[in-house]
Amino acid sequence: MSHGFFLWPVQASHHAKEVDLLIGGFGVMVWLLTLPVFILIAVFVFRYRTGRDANRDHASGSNVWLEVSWSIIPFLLTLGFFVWATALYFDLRRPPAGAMTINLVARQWMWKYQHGEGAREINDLHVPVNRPVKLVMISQDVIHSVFVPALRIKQDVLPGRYTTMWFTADRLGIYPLRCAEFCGTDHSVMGGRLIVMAPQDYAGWLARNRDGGESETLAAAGARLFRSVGCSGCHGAASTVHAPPLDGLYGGPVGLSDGRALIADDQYLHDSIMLPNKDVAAGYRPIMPTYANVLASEQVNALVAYLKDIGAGKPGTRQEDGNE
Amino acid sequence: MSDAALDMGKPAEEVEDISYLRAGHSLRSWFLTTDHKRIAILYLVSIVFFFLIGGAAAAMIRLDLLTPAGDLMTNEGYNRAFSLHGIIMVWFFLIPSIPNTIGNFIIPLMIGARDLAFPRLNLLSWYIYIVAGFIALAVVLGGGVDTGWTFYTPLSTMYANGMVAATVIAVFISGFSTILTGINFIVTIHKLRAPGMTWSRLPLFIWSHYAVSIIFVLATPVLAITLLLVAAERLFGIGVFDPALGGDPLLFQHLFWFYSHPAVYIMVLPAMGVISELITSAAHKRIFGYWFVAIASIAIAVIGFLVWGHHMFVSGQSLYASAVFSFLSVAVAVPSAIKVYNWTATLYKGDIMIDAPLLFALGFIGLFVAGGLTGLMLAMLAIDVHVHDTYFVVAHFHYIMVGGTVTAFFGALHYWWPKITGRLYNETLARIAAIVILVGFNVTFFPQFMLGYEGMPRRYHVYPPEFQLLQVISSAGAALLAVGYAMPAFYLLWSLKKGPRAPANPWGATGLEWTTSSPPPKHNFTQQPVVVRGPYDYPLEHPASRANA
Amino acid sequence: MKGLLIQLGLVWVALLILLAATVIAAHLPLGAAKPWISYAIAFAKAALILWVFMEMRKEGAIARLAMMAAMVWLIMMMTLSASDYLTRGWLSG
Amino acid sequence: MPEQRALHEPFHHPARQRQADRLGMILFLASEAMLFGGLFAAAMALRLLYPADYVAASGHLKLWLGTANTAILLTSSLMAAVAVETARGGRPRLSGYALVAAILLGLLFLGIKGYEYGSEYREGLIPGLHGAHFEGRVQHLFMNFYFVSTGLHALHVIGGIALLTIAAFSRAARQDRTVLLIGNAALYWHLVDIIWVFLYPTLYLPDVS
Repeated sequence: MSHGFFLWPVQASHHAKEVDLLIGGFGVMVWLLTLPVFILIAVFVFRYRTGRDANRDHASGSNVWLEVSWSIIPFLLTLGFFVWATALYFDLRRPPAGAMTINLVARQWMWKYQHGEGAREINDLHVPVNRPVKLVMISQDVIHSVFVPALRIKQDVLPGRYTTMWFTADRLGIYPLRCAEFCGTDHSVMGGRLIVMAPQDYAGWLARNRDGGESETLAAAGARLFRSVGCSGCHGAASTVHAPPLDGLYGGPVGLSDGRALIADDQYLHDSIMLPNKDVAAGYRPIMPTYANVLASEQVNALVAYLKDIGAGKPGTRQEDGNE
Repeated sequence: MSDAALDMGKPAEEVEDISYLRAGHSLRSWFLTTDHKRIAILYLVSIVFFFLIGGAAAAMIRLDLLTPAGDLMTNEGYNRAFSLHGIIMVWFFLIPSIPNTIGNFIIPLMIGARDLAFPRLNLLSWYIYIVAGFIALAVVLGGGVDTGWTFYTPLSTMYANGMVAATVIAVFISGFSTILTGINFIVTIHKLRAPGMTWSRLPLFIWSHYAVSIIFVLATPVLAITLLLVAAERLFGIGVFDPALGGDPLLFQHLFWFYSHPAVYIMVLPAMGVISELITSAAHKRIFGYWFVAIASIAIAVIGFLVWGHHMFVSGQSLYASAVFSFLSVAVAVPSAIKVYNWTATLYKGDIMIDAPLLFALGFIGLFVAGGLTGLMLAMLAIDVHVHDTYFVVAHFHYIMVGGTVTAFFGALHYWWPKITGRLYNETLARIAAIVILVGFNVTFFPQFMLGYEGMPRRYHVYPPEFQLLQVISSAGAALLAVGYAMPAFYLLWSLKKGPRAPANPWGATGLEWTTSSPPPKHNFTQQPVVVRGPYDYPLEHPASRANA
Repeated sequence: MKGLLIQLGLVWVALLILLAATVIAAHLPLGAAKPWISYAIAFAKAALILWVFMEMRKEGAIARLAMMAAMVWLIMMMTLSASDYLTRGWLSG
Repeated sequence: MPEQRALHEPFHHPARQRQADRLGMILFLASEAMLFGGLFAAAMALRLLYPADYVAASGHLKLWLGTANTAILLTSSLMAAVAVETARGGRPRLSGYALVAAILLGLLFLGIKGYEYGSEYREGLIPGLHGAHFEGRVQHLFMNFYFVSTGLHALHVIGGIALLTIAAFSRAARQDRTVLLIGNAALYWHLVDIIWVFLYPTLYLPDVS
């Protein structure tokens, strides 16, 4: 066993330290509540064992106040931890505004990543240190789950739906990344590494990988797709088809034809491409064909990156609300 | 025949003393019996058989995990082994274990009835269970299934290679056995209590079986329809759970856990009932806080239905729903804690007989507390995100299901063995077995808590080499545990032939089941018992009286 | 017996009136209230059937409790599942 | 004295045995309700996921056939209740007529359901069969769900008709003034009715264009 034995996993983020503190605190409370019980059981069994002379007078059959107090006090103590743990969890679900986005596509049995700057990789994920990274994840087949023990985070990756996870790794190094949701034959070897690099190293890594033939950013790849698969035919400025313009769409509210409204986020764009009839924008007919059998998940990610690009920072330029 | 005569108890000519074991020796008298005691024996033999199969799969898993590369099996083979282990252990051993063996045998005796309310239905439910079991065995022989016992979609419906449809049909069929048992228990407890057996005089074993029957009746059908949809999806592409067709895999998880979380309480509630009996009998003392323990059983059964979403904290479930489920999961711990505190208080000023049943009961309490509190950790959102789907979870639910339920099952088997068979077993060997099981269990599963926190996901065939030491310790513990489980098989079977004959009440316990002979006559009681006292009516102030008895 | 039969007949008439009401309501432009109304009417029909046809009014507490339990358990299942589906989009990120 | 059902083993008193049988039946019905509850939860999930498409898909069902079937089942339920009441009142012959009426209405329900399936086949709305075509995935999904839920319900209707038939042909059952068999068969039949009462707004009513 050359790898030896370790007791506590590495902490590679502030969040990891917080989780360890939480479980440590909880552990202390657990011992405080249970140790007296175990000791009492041992003492009682020893002291009142049959044949031993002990005072057994006035053994009570019940005591309501005792019952209420040993129900309520542990419950209240636990509630404190519930609040703490829930607050941490909510933080984990709210990425900071400036987080860099990396797309992840999972399939049996590998992870594929698309960096915004255009680099792609499989299984290993390179990220810069001390910078919030948001993973936007989708699966091509079954449910997978990204698990980075050093960061104490995990999120299932679902087919047909984006899930997200964010982290700020604050310690350079190479950490294992595993699939936690059973996903078929090679589940246990569906792994990878999270490689946390200094910013300049990360920049260098990106540049090297761009030079390797992928010179365009993800959004640029999306722009090319936008033309090549025919999106621009209807959604382009010169089009005669009555289709919603997409400039400035991302991040703003969209009114739907059935009266609902939602925010044009990644999921909305994904669904509009793959399931165009699901949420039809108000004032348009459901004439868009589905691209579910045309585009791979990575291509959809590229298109969404492009639409984000042309949508970002330009709220209010959308026209479809006043179109009809 | 006038109703009045029937009401007053049995006419004198019906009095009979032949034990149920001697009332007929033909195969027919066993396989077509409607005697709840014989059906309990049929169940006992069948669940032990399935325990062996599930245990064999566990042994293969632990053997395979001795090396990080998993040299014994292929990835596919390993997946099939743990799926088999889970499916057999959950549906064919743990769920029927205590209710259908001990419960079937003891419930009518405890409440002073001659049988369960629907004796033929009881036999039918055993046959349904056996049919389901045979289908499950056919699946095993036919190559198995590689979905895990949870059948998560779309893996199970679209991608798995094994015999998924046949497996879910087997589980579906076994569900009907469960539902019929639940109906039978509830009706029996309502309508067949002996005169004077009021609700406040019911033994706690009955209360916990009443609670578990509620879950049987209300949760199992949801599993049935869910599995039916999985089978239909697998065979015809219904698509309700398949994202490729617009369905939602999380819907499967909601429906599955709506059953399967309460199913955990199906496994542990009867065990809690057993422990209440074992503790009071060993301590020769009334249970502390009878009503709190009784109501806690019902509360667990009800609140247990409201917490299923804690299996889905990282699944993509809405985080607001997660927060609600997390809170409710904290709440469900309260009634469990009440029970543990009350058992402890029961020991205070008792007259404690340190025999094997007590050792099993104390083992249960320790392991259940460890399992329950790690469950509380898993209910904490931020902690769960890290340890979800790791060995931490595996260790947690084995502490509850194996450390809790199986330990209680062994305790119950020892405690009621003289009643069931009319023979006494070797007490020394039984105490040794109880200790071996306790030690073996902890050596097996405690390292898995550490493995989980360090980041070892569950259902991994090939694992990182740094986890090998803990895995080897765990496998060594499993070998010890296997020895512990094998020991009772020898001395209990030995007692059937050579054990001394048991008196009617070898423990000096209260309870109607101890007032009839060991083994009981075919119709349980030679005279209709009339209850005039509460349960656990031990002479509190005069513990010495037992010595004279 | 005659009185009881008349009572059954009246309940049947009430059920058919409720059926007509639900069809009419389905044709009205009620927007988001529509499913609520049609399920409320379904509950009313089920309650009539349970109470009169299934004679729950004559049953003991335990039988009523059993039927109520199924209803309550279903409502728990629906409510908590819906709590996921309805709030999934609240926090995108 | 009308034939009493034999007292079976654990019971000492016929009244108690009757209560037990009825309670057992009611518990069984509670579990049946939960079985369909899973389907209703699935319908709710689909509707919450795809509000517009779900409503649109329901518009392809034949509202009037569904409504007629609801009325038929409600009437059949009435007949079952009448059968119970008349048997209890010592009118076995009348009770027999009511049971036959309930059975015939049940068969009519199945007939209409079959006709409905037939017309859905002609319109290409049956997934997997020749000529099936849908406007989108959700309609496909909805129709799958429709066939699973109505199919499972139809199986229960067949089971209920079988129970009612046994009751109708048993002279002893009709003469039993404690209505054990007829009462339990009717209970089952009412539950089948209640399930349809909820399937109807789930499947037919969302869109009535």
